[in-house]
Amino acid sequence: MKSKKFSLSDLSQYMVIISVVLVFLVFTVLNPSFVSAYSLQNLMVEISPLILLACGLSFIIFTGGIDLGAGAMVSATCVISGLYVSQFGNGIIPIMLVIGAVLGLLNGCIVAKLKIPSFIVTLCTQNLWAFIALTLCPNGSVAVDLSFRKEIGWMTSKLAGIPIIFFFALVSIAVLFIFQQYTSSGRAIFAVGANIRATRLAGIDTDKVQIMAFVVSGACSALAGALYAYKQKSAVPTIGDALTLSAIASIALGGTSMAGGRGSVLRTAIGVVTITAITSGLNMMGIDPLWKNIIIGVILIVAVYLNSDTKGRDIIVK
Amino acid sequence: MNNKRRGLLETLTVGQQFVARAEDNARMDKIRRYAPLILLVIMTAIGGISQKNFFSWANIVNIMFQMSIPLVISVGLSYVLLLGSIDLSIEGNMGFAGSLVAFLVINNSNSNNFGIFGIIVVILIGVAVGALVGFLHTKAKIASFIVTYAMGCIMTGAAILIYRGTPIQVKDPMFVTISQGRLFGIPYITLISFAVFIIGAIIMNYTAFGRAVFAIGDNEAAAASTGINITRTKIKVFALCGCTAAIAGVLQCMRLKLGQSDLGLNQMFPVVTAIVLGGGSVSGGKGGALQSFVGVLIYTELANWLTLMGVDTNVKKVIQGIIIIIAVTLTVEHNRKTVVK
Amino acid sequence: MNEVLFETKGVGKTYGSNTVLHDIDMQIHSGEVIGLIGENGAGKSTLMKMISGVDTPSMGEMFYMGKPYVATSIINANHQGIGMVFQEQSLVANLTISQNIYLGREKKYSKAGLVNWAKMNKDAKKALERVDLSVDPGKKVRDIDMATREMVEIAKVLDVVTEVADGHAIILLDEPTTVLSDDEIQQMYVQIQKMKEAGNGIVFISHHLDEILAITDTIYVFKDGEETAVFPTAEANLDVLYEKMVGRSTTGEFYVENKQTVHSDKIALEVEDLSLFGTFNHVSFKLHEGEVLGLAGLDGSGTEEVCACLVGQAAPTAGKIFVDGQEMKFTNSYQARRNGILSVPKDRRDEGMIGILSIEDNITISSWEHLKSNGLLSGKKIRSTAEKWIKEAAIKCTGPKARIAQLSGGNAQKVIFARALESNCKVLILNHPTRGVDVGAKQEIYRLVREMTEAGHAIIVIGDTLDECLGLASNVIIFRDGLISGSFDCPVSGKPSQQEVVHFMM
Amino acid sequence: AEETTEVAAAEAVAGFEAPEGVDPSEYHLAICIHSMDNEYWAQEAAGAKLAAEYYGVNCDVLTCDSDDNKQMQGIKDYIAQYGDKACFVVDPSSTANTVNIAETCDEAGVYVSILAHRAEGLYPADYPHFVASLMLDDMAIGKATATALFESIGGAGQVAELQGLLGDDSATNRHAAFEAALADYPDIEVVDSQTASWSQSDAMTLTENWIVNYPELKGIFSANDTMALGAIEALKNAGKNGEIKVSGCDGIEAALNAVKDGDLVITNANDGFCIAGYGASYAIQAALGVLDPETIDPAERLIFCKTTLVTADNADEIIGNFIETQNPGYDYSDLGYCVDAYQEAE
Ligand SMILES: Nc1ncnc2c1ncn2[C@@H]1O[C@H](COP(=O)(O)OP(=O)(O)OP(=O)(O)O)[C@@H](O)[C@H]1O
Ligand SMILES: Nc1ncnc2c1ncn2[C@@H]1O[C@H](COP(=O)(O)OP(=O)(O)OP(=O)(O)O)[C@@H](O)[C@H]1O
Ligand SMILES: [Mg+2]
Ligand SMILES: [Mg+2]
Repeated sequence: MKSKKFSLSDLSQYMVIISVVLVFLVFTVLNPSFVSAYSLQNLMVEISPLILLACGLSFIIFTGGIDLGAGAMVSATCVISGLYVSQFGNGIIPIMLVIGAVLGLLNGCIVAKLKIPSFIVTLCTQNLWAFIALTLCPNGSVAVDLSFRKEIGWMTSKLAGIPIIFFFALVSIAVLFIFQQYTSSGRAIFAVGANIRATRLAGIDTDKVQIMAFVVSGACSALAGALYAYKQKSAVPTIGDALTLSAIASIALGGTSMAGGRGSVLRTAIGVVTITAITSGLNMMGIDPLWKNIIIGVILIVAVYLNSDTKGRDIIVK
Repeated sequence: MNNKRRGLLETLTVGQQFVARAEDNARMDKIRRYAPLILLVIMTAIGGISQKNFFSWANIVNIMFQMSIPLVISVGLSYVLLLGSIDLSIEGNMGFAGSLVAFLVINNSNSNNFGIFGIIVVILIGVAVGALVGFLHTKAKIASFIVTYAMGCIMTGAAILIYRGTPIQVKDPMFVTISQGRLFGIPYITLISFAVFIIGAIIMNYTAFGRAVFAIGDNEAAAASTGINITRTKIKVFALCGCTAAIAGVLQCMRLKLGQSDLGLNQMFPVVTAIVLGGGSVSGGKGGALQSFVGVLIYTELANWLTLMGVDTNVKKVIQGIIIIIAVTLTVEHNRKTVVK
Repeated sequence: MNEVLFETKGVGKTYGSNTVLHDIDMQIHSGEVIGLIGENGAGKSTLMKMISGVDTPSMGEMFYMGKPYVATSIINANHQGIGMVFQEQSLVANLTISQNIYLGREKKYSKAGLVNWAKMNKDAKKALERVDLSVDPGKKVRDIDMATREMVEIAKVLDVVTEVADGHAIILLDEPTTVLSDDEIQQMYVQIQKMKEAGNGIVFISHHLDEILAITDTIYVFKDGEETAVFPTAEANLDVLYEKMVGRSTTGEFYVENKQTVHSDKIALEVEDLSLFGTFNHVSFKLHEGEVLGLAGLDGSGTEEVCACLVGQAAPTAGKIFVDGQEMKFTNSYQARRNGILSVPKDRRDEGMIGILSIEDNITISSWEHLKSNGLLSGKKIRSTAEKWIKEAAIKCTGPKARIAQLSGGNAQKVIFARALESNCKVLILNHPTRGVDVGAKQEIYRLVREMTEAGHAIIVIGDTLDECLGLASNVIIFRDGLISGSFDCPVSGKPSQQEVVHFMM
Repeated sequence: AEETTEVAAAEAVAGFEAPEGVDPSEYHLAICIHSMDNEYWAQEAAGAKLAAEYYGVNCDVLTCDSDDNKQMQGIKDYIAQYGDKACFVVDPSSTANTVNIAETCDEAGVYVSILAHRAEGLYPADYPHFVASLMLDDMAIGKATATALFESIGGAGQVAELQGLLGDDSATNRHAAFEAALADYPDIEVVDSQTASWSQSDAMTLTENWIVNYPELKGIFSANDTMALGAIEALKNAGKNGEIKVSGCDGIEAALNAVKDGDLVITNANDGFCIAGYGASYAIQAALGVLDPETIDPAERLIFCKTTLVTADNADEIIGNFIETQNPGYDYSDLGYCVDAYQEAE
């Protein structure tokens, strides 16, 4: 009896891996070119910035909060990177990290110090980020100078067949994983999500921890913005519009609970791979765009249902 | 509490002090509860003083007309927020309802003429979709956030499937009459939305179901212990929200005479904002139909005023954001035990 | 004696492997008020929960009006004529009084789905009048004070049960007087008297023995899950009750008093004229290294708030706190911990356990600073620390990675206790440190406390029972209504008697 | 998609003769548009499909919801699927994205035509596989509609402008065209100029407010038809349709009808059948080896496509051609037909 239960809960724990493998299997069977080198390289380029965004955002969700403006922050930072990369060169990347951290700090301070739910705060600050993006780029996407394209081309060029941008994603995952697992702030983020009152009483500076989550997320979003600028070789003021929900969906797909307290950036990264593979697969199969929304919606519900471990009886889900 | 009074109170016994503190808290609560109304008065005053046309009958009609659809959305969404949940499928539902109703009444792309039955069918589908959302949310225990987001995707897709790219133009004279007609100078659409609001308010305030929603949002565990059927209540709430989203979609279609999937675009977050402005809480248990009404009115007046002032759209959004943060800061209770996520 | 309304025979309850109640025989007669006393965790509430349908007994049977009685839910019990006023309030704050009274029972007042609030309010008014409450039933519960809420709960329960079983209903009152003032308690007596005269059976739980003596007819005493004595109130007086309740006379052994240290002269913490508006005033004391300072007082006397101020959970309105001679102002528990003060919170579920995290995280969360290697947290150190405590405190679990939520209450308590001890804080505040901990484990915890003081820590204890407080403490300060009413030295040889101390508490 | 291809292949025999050894049915054309829920884009998809049918190649529609990144992803996925048997006709999500599109297709060795937008400094001649850029002359069109609007109110009085989505370059161009037209009409006063983000609902709300605020308002310039229709609905509710003049752009069905009814002064039929159909033809011919882009005069790869201004005079005809038949009957083998002018006439 007991051992049976164990294997079941184990299964739901590995569901996230199972589902990504399943997605790859299904698409490969339907369409062998899904795993061609060109296709895989595309996938790597495609997931890299989204991994950054989603992994950073995960930390806010671990605290039980949400950032509805993450995508807008990507837009703003993509615009800044795209417009000024020709001026600062690759130095724009560390600059963006700092800018992102500052934007995150602003969010975090309002949430932690003014005690306004993150839902409201980020709903409002997202207008600010969008404003920055559209004010800097009032006439839509601005391409990086044609002459400068070569100089930022290294990001999407390949090393041993693997796009360099993907190494960025890998390194970021590693750093974030170390932060999550091996720093006190990182671990405290989960504690805050699980029970903020108890964590506070255990002598953790929960305000600082909450702010830290927003700062990390801000820096990651900004780096994602810079990567998008490198990848698109332009400043795109609307790039983030659809990304907030993609990122949240990836996080949910990874099995991270929206209520906070548990999850992992590794799971989120796998979630990103899954969701991107699904869209790519559908694109490659030439699915009628009229049906695409419906298929993605259904897949999302099923996948989140399978991956979430909130199946206990007495868990209150909101 | 000012220092003088504090000094006076210092001489009291702990028990008396306790009572004094409780009274102070009650007073602050009261102020907080009436803050939205005060905000409304201020907003109205600012509008009236700075814009000579603000109080013209035509502009008042405009405000009423412009608040109609948000008001209808707010009726259902208020219930969802009272539970502490969220419904992101509203925009998709609106797009679907608008597209389908355009398809069913007299239009330029087919020979359907179901008239009022078409509208009823569309609203019933809205209810069914909402109920399905509620079912998935409660039975599969998926956060409402995700279920409704996914359902929104599905409904948007379904809407586009109906008209396959070329938006349907509505030719039904009934739609023309409703969108242009007035009674005592008040547009029919406004009257319809007020009627929906009144029904919603009655359900919220005069039925056991309405009370159960409040109870669940405030304290789900306690509500469960008094024997309320949590699952059924939640499903009903989402069904209701689906219903009002469908009505809003139909009204939007009447307003524009067009069936298109983006009829609902950007309609939901302003209403969430409005509800919060009215004193509702996104974490549940706080708010109500009347509060939502006040919130929608404040929001519409604000938007109307900013337009009359000729403020640029993006600046408008930033201003709205800042106003909301200030308003929420003033109305949220900040004791040390508050848990904010 | 009147007819027997309700009877339990050999009723008991086990949670997992922990038996918290066994072999309870209780008879409730018509027109009888039963007083139920016993220490915290004795099982009083557990019995009430089983009668009221919240929980089902693990053994034994119950009879109501001579027939076997089974309640599947609170509602179900209500429909049979049994209602309970819970220890924690169960009103929904954002509904009106009348809506609360009829929550889940609105059918009676609805026509075509619409509830006639006016009619409901009218009936609610009657229900409230039954308990002599003249408050407007249309008021929201969050707008009324605690005492009125308590009476509303009683009115609600009365209304439910008398509807079906007037004259032979069973009404269970679990610590209804905790939040009431003296006047209000007198009013409560009147109500209880009325219910009793109508022929109903009542069970009244209170830690205030004078109340028990004043209002009850028969007294049941529970101790560690057992029924240790039953006798008519007429035969009792305060001293008898104390004896019966405490049962086992306090032994030096139990509180490991042989290891009680004589504290050093070094002051670890000093509190000077501390006040928190509306809660306590003018509190001063010194805490020395190696000292265990007991704070005694009834619920709400201010002891807990003093501790809350010491760890930055509440901001004192006046007064000073000195740590190692330096004045401190804490705005949160983090600062307090970094300056060497940490508390073991009383409310284990909400303030202690970080439910979905692992045991190792829960044990080490307050000491992660010390568990690093090369600037990063060391998984190895965290695990070995957790394993050390699992062994030392005999925590029953599957391993350090298990979630704390899976532990039994006592074991969870030990985890939280281990967290405090591991934190390296000089001053530890133990707020009900042994709540829900079984007798054997209690002694373990006491032993740990002694070891800490031996190592020079200073400890403040709010005991789970007065007995515990006196047993552990080397000094005791007693609070009454937010003021220090007295203090005792508690050397191993000359501990004050509980009666002596209680005198200052009431 | 499979069924239609076979039918198409059968029909193709009649119209188009593929060169020896080339089987058109092995080729796949993707028409990349923003989304299917817009009539103009749907028209582009229809035009591309008609052309693909004519040549006997397969056709898929890729949408991107105006998202640069999604569009690139779609194109790369399609290349991954069909390799050098793929070809594209792309209505780019933004001007900036055109460089990426040209570059990506060129690297992968697949032919592409890009519609409606072209980044500055991007020339088909620089990329062997970037066959042609087909544009609408936004400036000329915007100026023409604005001028018609101004004339309809007698060249003087108050007008308001409904701008498209900020950050969109059609919106920017049409706004610039409006300003340019304004230069010739000193008596026209612009009372307000706001963005309704291409949205009918937003445009309606703005117009409602304008009617109240500017009782003297005589005309509304709208950057597209959707917003113009919103304005007309607001005017109808106020009983002022026809009285306050409105101009639009794009030529969607409802707007054509509004022109017929006299509610809309003028619109421009952008003619997705033409621009996308011929754009597709360029790409397909290059892919099939019928056309070698390198042999075309570089200037002739920069095309302004034919469009038609629609007023009450020709509304019926346009409705008949574009809407009712959904096929204006173009001969997609005659590539020269679509050319209105070349973009950089020197
Ligand atoms: N759900 C549960 N799981 C495990 N143990 C429990 C549970 N509920 C109660 N207990 C334990 O049962 C014992 C008796 O608890 P009960 O609440 O009946 O005590 P009580 O006599 O009412 O104490 P108090 O005076 O503090 O109210 C305690 O040790 C408690 O920890
Ligand atoms: N109704 C009342 N009237 C007057 N004084 C009151 C009243 N209720 C509480 N007090 C006083 O307020 C102080 C704090 O009460 P409170 O109920 O907050 O105590 P508490 O220690 O938090 O209780 P608990 O141990 O249940 O957490 C006490 O000193 C008490 O005397
Ligand atoms: Mg109890
Ligand atoms: Mg209390």
